[in-house]
Amino acid sequence: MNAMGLLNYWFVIVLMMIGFYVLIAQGNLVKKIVGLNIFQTSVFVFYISMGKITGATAPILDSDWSVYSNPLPHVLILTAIVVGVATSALGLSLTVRIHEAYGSVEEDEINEMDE
Amino acid sequence: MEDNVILRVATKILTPYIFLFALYVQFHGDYGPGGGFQAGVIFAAGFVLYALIYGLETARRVLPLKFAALCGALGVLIYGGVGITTMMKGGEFLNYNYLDSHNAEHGQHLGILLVELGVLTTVFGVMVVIFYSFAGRRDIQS
Amino acid sequence: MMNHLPVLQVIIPLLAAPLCVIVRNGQIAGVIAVASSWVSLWMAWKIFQLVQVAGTISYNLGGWMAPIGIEYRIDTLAAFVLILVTLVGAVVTPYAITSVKKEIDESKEALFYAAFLLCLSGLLGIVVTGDIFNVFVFLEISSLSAYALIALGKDRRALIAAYQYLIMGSVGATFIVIGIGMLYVMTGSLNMADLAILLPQLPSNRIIPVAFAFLTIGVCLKLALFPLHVWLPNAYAYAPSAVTAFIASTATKVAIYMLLRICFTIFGPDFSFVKMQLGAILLPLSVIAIFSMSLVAIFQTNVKRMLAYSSLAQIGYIVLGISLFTNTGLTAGILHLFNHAVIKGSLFMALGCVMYRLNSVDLESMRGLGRKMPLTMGAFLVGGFSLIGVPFTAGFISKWYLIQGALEKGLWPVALLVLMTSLMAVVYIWRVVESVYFSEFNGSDADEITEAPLGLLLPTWVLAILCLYFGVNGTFTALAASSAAANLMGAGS
Amino acid sequence: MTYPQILCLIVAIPFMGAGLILLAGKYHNLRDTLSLLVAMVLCGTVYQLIEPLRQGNSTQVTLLEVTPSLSLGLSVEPLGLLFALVASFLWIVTGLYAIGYMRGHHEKNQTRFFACFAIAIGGAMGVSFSSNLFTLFAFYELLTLCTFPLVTHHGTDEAKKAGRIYLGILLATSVGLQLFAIIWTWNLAGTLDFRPDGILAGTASDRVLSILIVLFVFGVGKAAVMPFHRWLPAAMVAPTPVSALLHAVAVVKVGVFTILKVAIYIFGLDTLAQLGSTPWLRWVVAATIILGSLVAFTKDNLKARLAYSTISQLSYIVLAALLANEFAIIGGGMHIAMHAFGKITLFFAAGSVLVASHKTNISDMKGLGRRMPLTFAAFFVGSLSIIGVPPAGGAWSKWFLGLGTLEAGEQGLLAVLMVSSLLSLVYLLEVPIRAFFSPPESDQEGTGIQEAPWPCLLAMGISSGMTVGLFLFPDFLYEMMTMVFST
Repeated sequence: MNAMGLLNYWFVIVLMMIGFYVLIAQGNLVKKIVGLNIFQTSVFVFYISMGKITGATAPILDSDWSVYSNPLPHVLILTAIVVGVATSALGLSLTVRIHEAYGSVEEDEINEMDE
Repeated sequence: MEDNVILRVATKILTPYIFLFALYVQFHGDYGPGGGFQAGVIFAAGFVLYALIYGLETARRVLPLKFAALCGALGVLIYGGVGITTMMKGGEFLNYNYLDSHNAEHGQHLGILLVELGVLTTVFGVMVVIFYSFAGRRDIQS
Repeated sequence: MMNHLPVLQVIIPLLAAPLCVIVRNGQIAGVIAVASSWVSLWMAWKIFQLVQVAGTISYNLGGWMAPIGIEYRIDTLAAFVLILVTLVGAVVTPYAITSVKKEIDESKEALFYAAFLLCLSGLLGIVVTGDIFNVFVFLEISSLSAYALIALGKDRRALIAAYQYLIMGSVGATFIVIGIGMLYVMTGSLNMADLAILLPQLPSNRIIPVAFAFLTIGVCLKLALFPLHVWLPNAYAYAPSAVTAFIASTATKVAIYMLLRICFTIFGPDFSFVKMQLGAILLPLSVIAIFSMSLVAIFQTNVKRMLAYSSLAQIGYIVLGISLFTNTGLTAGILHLFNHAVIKGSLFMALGCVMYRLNSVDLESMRGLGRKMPLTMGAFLVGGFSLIGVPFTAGFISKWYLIQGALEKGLWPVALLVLMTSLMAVVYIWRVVESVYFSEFNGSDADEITEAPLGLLLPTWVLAILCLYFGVNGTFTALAASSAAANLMGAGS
Repeated sequence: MTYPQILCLIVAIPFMGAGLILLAGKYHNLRDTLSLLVAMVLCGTVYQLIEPLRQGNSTQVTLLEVTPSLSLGLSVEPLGLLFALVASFLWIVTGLYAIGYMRGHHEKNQTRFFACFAIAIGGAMGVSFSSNLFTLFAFYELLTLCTFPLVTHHGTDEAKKAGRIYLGILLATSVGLQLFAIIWTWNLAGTLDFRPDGILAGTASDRVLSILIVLFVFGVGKAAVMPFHRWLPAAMVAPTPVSALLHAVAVVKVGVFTILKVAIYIFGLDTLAQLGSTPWLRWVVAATIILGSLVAFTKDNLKARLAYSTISQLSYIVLAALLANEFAIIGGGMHIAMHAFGKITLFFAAGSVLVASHKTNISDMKGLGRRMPLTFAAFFVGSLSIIGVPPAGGAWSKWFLGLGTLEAGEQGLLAVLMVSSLLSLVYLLEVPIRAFFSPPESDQEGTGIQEAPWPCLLAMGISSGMTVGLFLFPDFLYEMMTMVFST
């Protein structure tokens, strides 16, 4: 097991940390959602890559192939993507309404207004 | 963008093919990659393209918000309806085998198709509703 | 039809939700919501009876056998939580019909019921399913609709609260997905019962503990265990009354149910509590939660917010019971899970009545309400006493078991702390009681404030009476909780 | 009617009475009559229990099972019956007095007052007939909560502050210490039933039981053992009938009664006497006796002085429980009754002075005795009982208590009792002496102070008469107390 063999996991971790960092460090509500998306994307990559079997093909029945990638994680993550879309949509619509109510999407400004 | 002739013409030509492709993805879902979700998104994308080029007002005349919301709800009902039907016919929830009393395999085909149709309807409806809600927000503000 | 009950439990509210969208009329949607929630309650009761007789029931969706297909699996604990969730749902929906009219735009009423029913079916789905990925899906269904419901609050701070909840909830859910993915990588299965068999056979490795950590942290975020609780107070405080009552009594409780499932059913008590020493982490956290949140609650002036902090403390009690890792402790946790839901439901609904008349739930504006709204405040008093743990209220029974559990383990300082914090509950409840009963009304529109309408009072009192009933006759709840606990504890051995 | 039914009825009567009083709230005469009637019915019903008990007939009724391990149960035993008799009898007397007082003083919210009063008596009945600690605790808490509106009756800021102290101390001790002790007891013994030989013997080490008894003694805040005594003087802001019945009889006696019950039926006297912590606990309680008396000295407000006197006297009974021998328990049980009659007379007199002359301070009462001779005469008789000299009943209970200290080999405690009696002699008799023998201050002339309304006088007459009567005929009390040991 060398580092290259786990390349996909490195990508996952880097993506995850970028997303998480943006999520935590950004005060802008829209950017937070971008961070959340990146964070979730890392998980998508994680699922998709774990279904891959070296030397296997896409899971469509074909007489030339006998080894297929595992389709289940793909199906699972499709669901998670849908959830992610819904979350983003809801988050962004909340942001729009926050903008209408406060005239700002910066967390610190909003907190000040509610003091 | 509403004045840009090239875009208008291109959209007019492209939109039906996008819808057609969506239907292909939907019905081919049994045999290859595809399915209701992808199809619904493609369908919605086609419509969003139309709305972008021809304006929200026009789009709303073609497909009212109410109708889109109805689609979103209807799809879930189609999905649930299939499940209830299988239960009525004596199987478990969503056991497609029972859909066709003579041939279980046919039942499977029918069941997955209907369920995916439900998914298509919902995804299309919801996507359009989301688009309308965000795009229409500016009208309310101004 | 009886053998389809597990799936119908989820499907009926799930299908009622789009119906509400289709009819577009708030009134009809309300009726649909009430009808489906009552049917759900009836089904939950039938399932509970069935489980008592036949033991764990299993249902294979689409006829695919587990572990390949998705399995719905209901044991005593699940049936008990089902009753809780549907009970609160069945009480809150009729309440919502009156309360929503006042608090939510008419055009959004139907959508409110749709979201409410989705939330209900999501929560029920979490409880019935035996497939761990399905848990995630249902969790998101319930959470997304909960975010939307909270954002419907009148105060603009409701938006911020919903946003915060959304961010933190999504992070929690994503953690859970990561954990599930790791489990799937290791075992190739998503069925909980199957996982429980496969996991112990694996050679010891680092991935399983990591998966365990991701899952527990994700769930703890959802159940708002200190210090992952910051989303909760504002969400409860600014949501519409009916939503607060529903979410406060069910959402966190179902998250606790998930914690139990993960720790006991999937990983097994031996792994979770002996190898991973989960108890050693949960115990101090819950103790801090109980103490600090009770303290914060004392200093709140918004009563809804005060109760939100009290909820955090009460969640601490439940987790404390679980962390003791004994039969009694677990029984106490499950029992308090149930009792606290009933108690908080009645309290928040009483506050909803106040909100309905006063448009405010500040301590200051509630002065002298005892005379203006005697029935509402009576229900509040019952709930408050129950929260404190006065004998013959539901709260007493669960605290009794909890202290027994702590003493059994020789943790008498913890037992003492539980009693001390009950006293803190006395302080914050008494602040309300004093302002309501022993102060003069000082608002300008003194004559306009009258008793809340019957549509609000009736459901409120149903829960208030249940608070008393489960305190006077705790045999049903105690037996159900202890058999559920025994079931869980036995899962690993 | 069967025996268990009577038992249930006794606990139910006051609550039904409270309901009736609330219903009749608008018609003042009817309401007050009802309140008296209910009190009489209650007392009569309690009286019915004496004969069966003499015949050794004891039943236990389980009203409901709260959980498989907790149940609400009632039973009759001599100590409880004695307490119930005292409380229910004095309810009649106080009811009579309260009617005169509340009307004479033009108090508001009288309906709430009488209803809460009835509920409080119901709580006291429940405590006295409870068959296990859980039931006792439940009624104990009920008593705390339903007396809160009585304490804060006037609704002033001062009353509210006092109410907070009252509730705070009583709830804090009962939940923080007593409930803890109860749950611990259950954990050790597996039951909470009152059994003649106790349930804790041999269940745990001496150290654990030592801690438990400390928890009980301090946890029963109503017994007002220092430092948890502050609620009692605070509660004196209440109208005088409340102070009289609740804070001289029902509430505080529930406290000491609980301690007696715990000592006899939970620990068992033999176990208790051998505990490591008992000897020094006795001295802690003795300190309360002395300190209470000393503080009483410094109080010029009559009710406050009586409150501290009560604190001191209550500790006599706690001490009796801790001495843990037959004489002491007999003395303690009798003192419940003796002190009740004596102290209620004192409070009645204090209240009458307040109603008639609006005076609360002892220094202002010079010469009042000439205008209110009956009131101060009653006060004098009550004082004698508290001091413990013939011809008042208090003499008997102090006698047995003294024997108890000797039996336990604690001569020092006997001295404490004597010193305390001397102190009470001074601080109590100061009042009638001033009233009768000091010349009235000039500004009192012509203000037309007369005796209190006749219901008040009648009530005082009955209670002071009983005080003397109990000196002449203490056999009944003695008989009841010896029955504690015969069953």
